[in-house]
Amino acid sequence: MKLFEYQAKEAFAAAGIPVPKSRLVTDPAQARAAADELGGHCVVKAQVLTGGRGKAGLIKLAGSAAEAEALSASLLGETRQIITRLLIEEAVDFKREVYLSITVDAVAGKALIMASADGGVDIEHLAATAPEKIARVLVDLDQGLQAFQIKNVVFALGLAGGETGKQAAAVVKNLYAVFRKHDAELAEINPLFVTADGSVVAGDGKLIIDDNSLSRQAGYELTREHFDSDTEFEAAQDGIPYLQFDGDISLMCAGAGLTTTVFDLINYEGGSVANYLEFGGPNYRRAKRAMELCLKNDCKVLLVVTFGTIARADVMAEGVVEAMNELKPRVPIITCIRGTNEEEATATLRKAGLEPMFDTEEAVRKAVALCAGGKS
Amino acid sequence: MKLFEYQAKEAFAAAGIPVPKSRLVTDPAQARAAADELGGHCVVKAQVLTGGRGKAGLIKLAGSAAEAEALSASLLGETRQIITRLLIEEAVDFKREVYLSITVDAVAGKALIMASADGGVDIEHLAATAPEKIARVLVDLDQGLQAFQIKNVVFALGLAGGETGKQAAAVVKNLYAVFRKHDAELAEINPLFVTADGSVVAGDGKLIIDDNSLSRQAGYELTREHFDSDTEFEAAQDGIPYLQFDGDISLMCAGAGLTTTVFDLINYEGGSVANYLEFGGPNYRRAKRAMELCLKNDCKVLLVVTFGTIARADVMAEGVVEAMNELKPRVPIITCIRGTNEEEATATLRKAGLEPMFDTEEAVRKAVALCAGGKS
Amino acid sequence: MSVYITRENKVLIQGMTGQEGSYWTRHMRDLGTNVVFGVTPGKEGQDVDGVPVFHSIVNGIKAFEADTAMLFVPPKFTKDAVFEALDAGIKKIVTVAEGVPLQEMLQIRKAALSCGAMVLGGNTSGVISAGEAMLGMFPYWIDRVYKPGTIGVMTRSGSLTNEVTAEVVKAGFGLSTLIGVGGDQVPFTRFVEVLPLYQADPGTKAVVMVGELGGSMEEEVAEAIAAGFFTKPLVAFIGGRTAPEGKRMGHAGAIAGGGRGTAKGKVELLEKAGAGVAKRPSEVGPLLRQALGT
Amino acid sequence: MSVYITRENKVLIQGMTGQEGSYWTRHMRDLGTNVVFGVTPGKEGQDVDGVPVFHSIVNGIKAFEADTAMLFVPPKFTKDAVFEALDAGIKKIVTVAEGVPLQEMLQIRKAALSCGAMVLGGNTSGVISAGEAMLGMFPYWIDRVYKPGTIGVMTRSGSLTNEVTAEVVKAGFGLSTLIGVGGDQVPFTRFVEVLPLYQADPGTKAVVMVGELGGSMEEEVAEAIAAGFFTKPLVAFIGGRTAPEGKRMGHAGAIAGGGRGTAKGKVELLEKAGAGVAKRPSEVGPLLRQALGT
Repeated sequence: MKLFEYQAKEAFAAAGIPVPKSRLVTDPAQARAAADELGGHCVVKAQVLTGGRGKAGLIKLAGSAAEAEALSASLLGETRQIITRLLIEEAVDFKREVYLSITVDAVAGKALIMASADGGVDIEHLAATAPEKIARVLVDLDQGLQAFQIKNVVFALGLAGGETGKQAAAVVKNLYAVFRKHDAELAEINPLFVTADGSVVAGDGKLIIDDNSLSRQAGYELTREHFDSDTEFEAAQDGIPYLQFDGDISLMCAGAGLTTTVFDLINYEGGSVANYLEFGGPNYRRAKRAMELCLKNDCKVLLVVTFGTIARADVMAEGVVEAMNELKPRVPIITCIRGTNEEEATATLRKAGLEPMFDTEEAVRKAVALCAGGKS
Repeated sequence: MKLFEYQAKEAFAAAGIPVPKSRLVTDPAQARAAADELGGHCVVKAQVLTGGRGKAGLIKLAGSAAEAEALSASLLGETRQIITRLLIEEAVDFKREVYLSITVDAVAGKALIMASADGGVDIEHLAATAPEKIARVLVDLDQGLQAFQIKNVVFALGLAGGETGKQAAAVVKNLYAVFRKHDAELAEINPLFVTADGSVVAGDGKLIIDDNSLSRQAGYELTREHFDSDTEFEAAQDGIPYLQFDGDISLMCAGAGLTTTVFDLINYEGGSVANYLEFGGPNYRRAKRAMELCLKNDCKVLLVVTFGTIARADVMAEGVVEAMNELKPRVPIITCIRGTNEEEATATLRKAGLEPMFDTEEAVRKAVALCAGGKS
Repeated sequence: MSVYITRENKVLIQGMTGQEGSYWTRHMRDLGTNVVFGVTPGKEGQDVDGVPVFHSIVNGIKAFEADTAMLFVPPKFTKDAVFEALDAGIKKIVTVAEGVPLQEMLQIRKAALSCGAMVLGGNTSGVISAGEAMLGMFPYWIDRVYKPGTIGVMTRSGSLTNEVTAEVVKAGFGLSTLIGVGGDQVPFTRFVEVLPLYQADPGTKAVVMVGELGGSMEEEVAEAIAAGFFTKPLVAFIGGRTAPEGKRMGHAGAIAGGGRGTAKGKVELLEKAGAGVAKRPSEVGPLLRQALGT
Repeated sequence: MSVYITRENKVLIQGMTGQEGSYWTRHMRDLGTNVVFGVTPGKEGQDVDGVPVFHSIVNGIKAFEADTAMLFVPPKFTKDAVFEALDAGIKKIVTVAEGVPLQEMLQIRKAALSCGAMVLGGNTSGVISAGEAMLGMFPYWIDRVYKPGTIGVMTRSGSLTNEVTAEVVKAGFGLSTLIGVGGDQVPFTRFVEVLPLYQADPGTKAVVMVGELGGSMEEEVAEAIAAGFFTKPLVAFIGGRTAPEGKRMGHAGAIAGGGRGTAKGKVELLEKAGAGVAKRPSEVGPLLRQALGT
């Protein structure tokens, strides 16, 4: 779960990482008051989860409280993207921007700290063109972050020595504490500012909490801003993996890998996908809810593909038939349901008037043909 | 550094381990008041560092405050051993005694938890005769104590299940926390009482703090009770390894292994040792202080044996001569000083009127002969 | 021939008395697996269909030898259970739980590496040596999917694996051992670490790898082939070749990112290394036939 | 011949710019040791007698190969420095510091085992391959102690080692390599783990072990001999045979306790295994002559 900048910075501040003074606001009048408090000169930052906010014009510098108010009004009025909260932050007088992040290294089974003396908006370009400029330090979670590793990171940031070095070391140590405490998949400060007087301040904050650990991370909840569409938000609340597209074929499949493959096959055949929905695993008895979500799409055909062992074919077939009877979809349904108790599944589908198929690629071709105006 | 029972129990209680109610007292009147507070029926426990206090009569059960006062007076009047503090403790109505300790396992490089359903005074007998009754669980310090290990220890204690099991699990977890927090070499609860109502209480407490970690363990200091003699106490305060014996030859040697070997050789030759003193390593420039300590003994000869590389022979020889000139010992000094700059050392000793020797075994034979009345 | 699990292996089951544990223990035994004991704290002395239960692995191995641990343990206790098995010296461990906290996955992976153990999972259906034995959650031998034979299969997926292995069987082959390394972001064992088992097994003539976008396991396999560490024919199927970048398609393992992780990059490296790469599942069979000259 | 350290080894020095570090670096180089670089955070770009200094090991090994780390680091930073060397893949590490916190000793020992590294120390004077090279704190070759030859020596002590090796030399022998495992309660490498080096070295004809009461290292050596893992002649000297039980004689390693750890028990086990056991240092030479038939 991605946190908003203001949430990440709250977590950073609680761990002792210096962040700029700021106020979270939801309307232009609050923004003006906040800017006044901060002395007028401030930054207005849209609290959205997409990257590249600066380049997208979602972060604006205001010279006065009045300007902050006007910029806030314009950002909150954005139509391309849902923006409900703004962070009004003191403008930091920085002389350098460096990069610091902690994520997971699946190969080593360790935390991976990445640090670069060149931070800011072009870090991805740097990673692609001069990866040697980004130092990588692997931390064994059981042993914890070692003093020599903190030193190595501070050297890589180019901040060793003096008061700045001490502050930078504390930031590294504290960011690691945030990473551990919050069960983070990613904890990132980019840019980490070095101010004119040599202080170190987190200019931005990114914190992604591991979804498997959310139950022990109180205080965060998914909001509409975490998703690209209303249906994705709705599906997520039900625990059903769902992605919105804008094509013709609604996928209601079991298993992430299989659904992804069906997605590929549709594209190969020149078809297009309306949505990706995966109702395997723990959701395999929830065909009705799955179909409800699929039918929110303006799709031309509903394609059901499963090949389960634990997710029994007969149960899923019954679920599909039941859902069909209750929801009475106006679009044709193509089923390719195989696996455990396949014979019973086939009988159930036939009895409901469907023509069960048994080959995924044939089923996909049929779905694409139907969309193109062919017969069912 | 060994802690007293009352110190160990303070540390246990701070970590959440249940201990009996108690008062630390230094005179019989305090003891009476404490016993009164605890309801009369109580245990009077001498705060000394030797083992086997029960068998030695240093732990007494009192049926009333008056009895507690009388027992305290008798214990504080002990002449065999210095007793300055007593712990007056509520008498625990226990139905079982079990054993739990945590120490270090040098081979595995891990903490070693030992647990037995049979606790109490005979644990050493049990260890010797039925070691399989003592479960051993190794804990990786970096990974920390794992839930399965706590369970295994609780099963070994015979306390699994119900409220007793939960309490026992908490004791294991908290004792491990004490072990880690206090840089312990040993943390032991023997006996761990199980009361009639199924509660778990630490009947005794032993905590030895690693000497190398004392600088980061505030609040504990060595007292006279930690030592068998005044001189041992004095030497320890100066950081000089010293042991008191009651024989004729005072050892002033460099290097623990070499000193131990000289000790053996004296015994082989039928001699006896007055004291063991080791002034190698960081102390090799402190010959005068070392000799001062040695001369506190009623010894017949002072034997100096060294064979140093970093601990330079010339420096030690100069130190010995200087000490001799200042302290003017009445007993003969035999020197066997070898190693780095041995020639200079030899010259220095000769100049001071000594007859330097170069073979340890010969030097030992000479010392033993001198004590037996031979000529120097 | 089989790798990882055969009828010779002595399997202990952690969490055997639970609903899932007892259900799948029965299936494993039905399919040939030699289950020696189960572990559930507090239930020592009980049995499940005659298989004895102990409080702990240490208690169990005082009475019975065991070389393999199968876990039916909820995700939040998985790390503890894996550590218990590693601590007892078990070198083969399979854990099916989905939803292990990410940082605990790292700790499990690291601990397994330190112990020289091969832990499969999490979030896997398990391992089957077709017609011989099974660890995990396969209810029975589905003939069109798990026919015994000479093809090793390694996979990150569940249903997709059935889709692909059905094509292997349709092409006239069968499986030696199918190893599911699981669909998590941090598989405890990586494809490239499974390869040596197949390389050493005379009963495995070729390997099918069922991969997908995300992570770098398929790239590592390509490198192992290019470096000559794996010399048998390998046919890969990579899901997600048309997936839009940045969208999460299903499980966490499938996040495309960085230089590695795109399906396109995986396909290119594998082809360059000389592996067969199927664009569709139906191409897997023909590519195998081609590689094996049958 | 030598083990552990030869002139071929590429040695980095942690804490080289300190007073101790620079002093002993000079001596090591004088005695033949190939020092490639030093590490002191904040001093990259400086040098000590021409040996370059880097902020960190990772920086140093970008420029120079190194296979051995020598630490002149205070006890409370020893764990960090050893971890830094292990993290950089260094497999031979010598640390002389006395006074490392006990529980950190455990962590170092455990980490070294996990990495398959041989860390010598703490609280040791180091290692000398007589006449060839030195790691640690030996100021020069004392002729009557460090004559080159064919006897491997392993020891927990300092001065006592000189006492014993002087007897080896007096008897007409010399040393191949002397390895000080240190006098601490938790030696990072144990005697029994040193033995394979001597076993494999054709230049080592016999081994002298300088042990003492406390711990179980000498018992482990007896077991290794009895089990046939070490087959060359071994002569042991065990200090503390007349030490009263329960008294601490010197360093923490020498606490007699439990079934193991008494000098008497060590002597018995070693004699039973067929080792020569000297009662006095002067018996070491004759026992060696007897064992080698010279």
